[in-house]
Amino acid sequence: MGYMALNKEQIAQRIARELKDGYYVNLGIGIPTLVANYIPEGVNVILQSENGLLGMGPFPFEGEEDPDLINAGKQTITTLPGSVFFDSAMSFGMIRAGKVDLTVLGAMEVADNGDIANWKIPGKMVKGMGGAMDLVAAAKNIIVAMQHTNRAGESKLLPECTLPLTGVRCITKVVSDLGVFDVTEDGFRCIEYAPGVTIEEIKAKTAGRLTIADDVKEMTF
Amino acid sequence: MGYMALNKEQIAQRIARELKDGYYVNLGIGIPTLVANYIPEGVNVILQSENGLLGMGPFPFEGEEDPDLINAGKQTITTLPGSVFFDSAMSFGMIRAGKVDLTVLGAMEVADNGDIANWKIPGKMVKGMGGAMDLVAAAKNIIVAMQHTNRAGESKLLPECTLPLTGVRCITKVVSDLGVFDVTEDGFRCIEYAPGVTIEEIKAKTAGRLTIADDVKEMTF
Amino acid sequence: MNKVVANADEAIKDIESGMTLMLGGFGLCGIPENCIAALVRKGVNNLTCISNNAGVDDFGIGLMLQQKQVKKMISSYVGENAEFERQLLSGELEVDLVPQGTLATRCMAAGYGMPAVYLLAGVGTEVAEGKEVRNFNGKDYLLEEAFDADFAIVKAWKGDRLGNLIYKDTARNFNPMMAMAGKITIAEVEELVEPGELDPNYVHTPGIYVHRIFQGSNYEKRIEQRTVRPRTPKGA
Amino acid sequence: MNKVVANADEAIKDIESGMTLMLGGFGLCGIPENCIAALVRKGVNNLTCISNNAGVDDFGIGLMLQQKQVKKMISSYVGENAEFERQLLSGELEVDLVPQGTLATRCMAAGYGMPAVYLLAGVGTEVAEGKEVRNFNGKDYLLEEAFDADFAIVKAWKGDRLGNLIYKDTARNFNPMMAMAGKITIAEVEELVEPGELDPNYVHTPGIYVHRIFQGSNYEKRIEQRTVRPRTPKGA
Repeated sequence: MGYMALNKEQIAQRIARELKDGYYVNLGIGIPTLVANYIPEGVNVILQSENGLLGMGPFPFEGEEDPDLINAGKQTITTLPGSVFFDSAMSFGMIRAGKVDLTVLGAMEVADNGDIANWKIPGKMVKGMGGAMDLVAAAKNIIVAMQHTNRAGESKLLPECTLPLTGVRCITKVVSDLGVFDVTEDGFRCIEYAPGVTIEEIKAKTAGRLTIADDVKEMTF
Repeated sequence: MGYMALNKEQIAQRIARELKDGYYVNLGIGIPTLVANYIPEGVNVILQSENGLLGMGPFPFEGEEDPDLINAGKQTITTLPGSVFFDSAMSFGMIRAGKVDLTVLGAMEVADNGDIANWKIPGKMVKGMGGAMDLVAAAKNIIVAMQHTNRAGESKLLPECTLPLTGVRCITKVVSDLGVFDVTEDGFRCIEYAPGVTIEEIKAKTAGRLTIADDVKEMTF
Repeated sequence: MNKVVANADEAIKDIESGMTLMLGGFGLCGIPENCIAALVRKGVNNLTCISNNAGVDDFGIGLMLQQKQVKKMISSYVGENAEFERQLLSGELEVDLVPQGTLATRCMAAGYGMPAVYLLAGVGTEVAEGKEVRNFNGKDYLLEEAFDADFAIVKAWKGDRLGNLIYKDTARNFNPMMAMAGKITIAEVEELVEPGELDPNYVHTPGIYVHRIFQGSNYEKRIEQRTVRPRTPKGA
Repeated sequence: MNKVVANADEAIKDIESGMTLMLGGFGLCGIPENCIAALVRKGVNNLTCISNNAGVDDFGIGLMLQQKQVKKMISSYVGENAEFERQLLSGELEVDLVPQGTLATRCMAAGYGMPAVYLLAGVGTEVAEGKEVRNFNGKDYLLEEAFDADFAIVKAWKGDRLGNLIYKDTARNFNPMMAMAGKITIAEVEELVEPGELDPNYVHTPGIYVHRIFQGSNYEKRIEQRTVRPRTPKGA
């Protein structure tokens, strides 16, 4: 009966369907980066990398890596015709001013009111928030790519985040390995479920408030 | 015996002696602009024009005027090797951040506490302050080039400005047609007098508090 | 992604009476001549215009003043314009005079998503009236709010289809900050080029800020103060 | 006017223990390698370093951490550095984590003479603790103060004797804002040129901000994440 859940590539593929022609998009590190591989035909988007680039291109061919040309994940990349470099102040200026249409990022936890936590595990991890707090504070449209549960099988879609917050009431959508969830006033609303995943499983694995859309449907690939 | 007062060129010439090698200097419209003609030998200064240029050069040769290359007085100018263009926000950013070493500007009135008024005559003149308020608010070293008295012979070096202020307690020196005056806690201190001008005349024509420096001397040209 | 429109009339077609516009330029240098002409043709009025200057009597924003299209000017310097002075003294026109650096920074603040910043200029003067004064490290500053403009209209030297812009010499002035600050930004350029023709290291305004772009025509680029120096006599 | 010094050791000669330094770069991209090496040689300590990242264990600011020269890091992201984490958890090192855009803007504020600005990032999070929150137009913002650094140390691609700088690609990052923000700014460049060789329209950092400049040597420019794509097989 199909898959039991989406793999990372499929999560990225599903998120890519949210891209609209003409969008400026910031893709975070991890699964979000994979979204660039699934941009639909005929949809032209411009990728913003918050270290100072609009118009991020693919990875370079071997031997053509340039240490002066990296993305926010510190990966070697390339430019495209029409790319532009700028400094970090302007980069976050355009983010804060709402010029970036869509931000995709990972999360450790999300809450049913739109809160997100993805930068700190007290006493364990002290890497820092990087640009995530700026992005979630300012972007109009924030999609979270994440696993629905942690390794212990506990829900990461919560009534309230337990970890220190990255941003409050900011995320608009979650795409997990189990389905797609809009963040609404009534909490998470399941609008699609992964092939082979049941609504019952989603209900069981979602700790936050959850509603099921009337027209909920199975995701197709 | 000699002149009775300095002409505009001489005021500019005297101010030019205040320039030090390596200074970044902003010269206002009018007499201050003339200062550029008297920069002493061996003193290299870089002129800032607040509309977006460091390294202002002389006027262009006839036929070589470029409408895209003007100074803050809207005059056609030229660049020099090492000149840089920038936008108005950066231009005033560098002014506010104290990067400009010396500002020379004109005034309608100055007060013995360092106040200056040069932008508005209520009911009569509504041209605006341009960049003057930013310059006087931020510059460390502000020299005013002005006539000592108005057409009616009344002092423009006052105990208190009567016109709307451009800036408070900001000017450091006044060079008028009658002499050179430091602005001190005790008001104007005359450190030089123009050839042929008497201390008595300066006293008579200075309404603000005035002291005469012990080593006051006649200006030479 | 193609932001190119045919001309100034198309670029400004949805600018309506009563709106707030930012217009780039310093004096007559780097002003959006084509869009100003189109605004005069369209005849919208009751405009609030944020622009460092108000043009001269028969050029630049002066052309809009002649047609009484401007309700309020927000500027740092409005000399060189007799019609402006007449309308102001007669009460037909409102004016908000703002220190030049504050004007530039309030545009920049909008483009950088900063609702307000603290600035030095005008402390202790009538510019400070009604404004919050706050002391930082022993110095007083005024709280200055970001501008909020419906449209920003800028003039660049070159631009590409994606809206990337470069400016020439001191024609840059207020244009980059205003380009960043408009809810909708219109750029007119002297030369429209293909993406990839502008060096990505030297673009002044990234295209993300620009919504519409067109190649202007018949630029007059009038000089306000033609100042020259004599040539050294040849063969002397 | 000549701001050229012989090398990194001369450029940093008056940097003393206990000072606050800004160091440009994002990850290992665009970092002032020569000056970092000179700071390690000089052995100053108790430094407060404002830098987006803290290098890796054996490169960048990591080299200063190894020598325990840093008392406090002000950064947005300090992963990729085990020694950093060890010193932090053991209490040897203080860290102030600042959202990346806020970090950039607090540098910019210093360079623009703005003592404080209101920014969105971190509202409602622990970053907001102890900070003034203020509502503008229905949204909450944090009051963020400009940084105050004794020295800013930046790396540029090319520079001239007057201190004018240009940066290459994403090696620009924090360098321009920090260059503007230091009380004294030191620039190391890959290529030192004569005034007039840089196009005045495309200089990123005007020389007025730069006090000392030198041509660096032996740049390693280490890559943190070498990512490539396969070449299409030739003649396939």
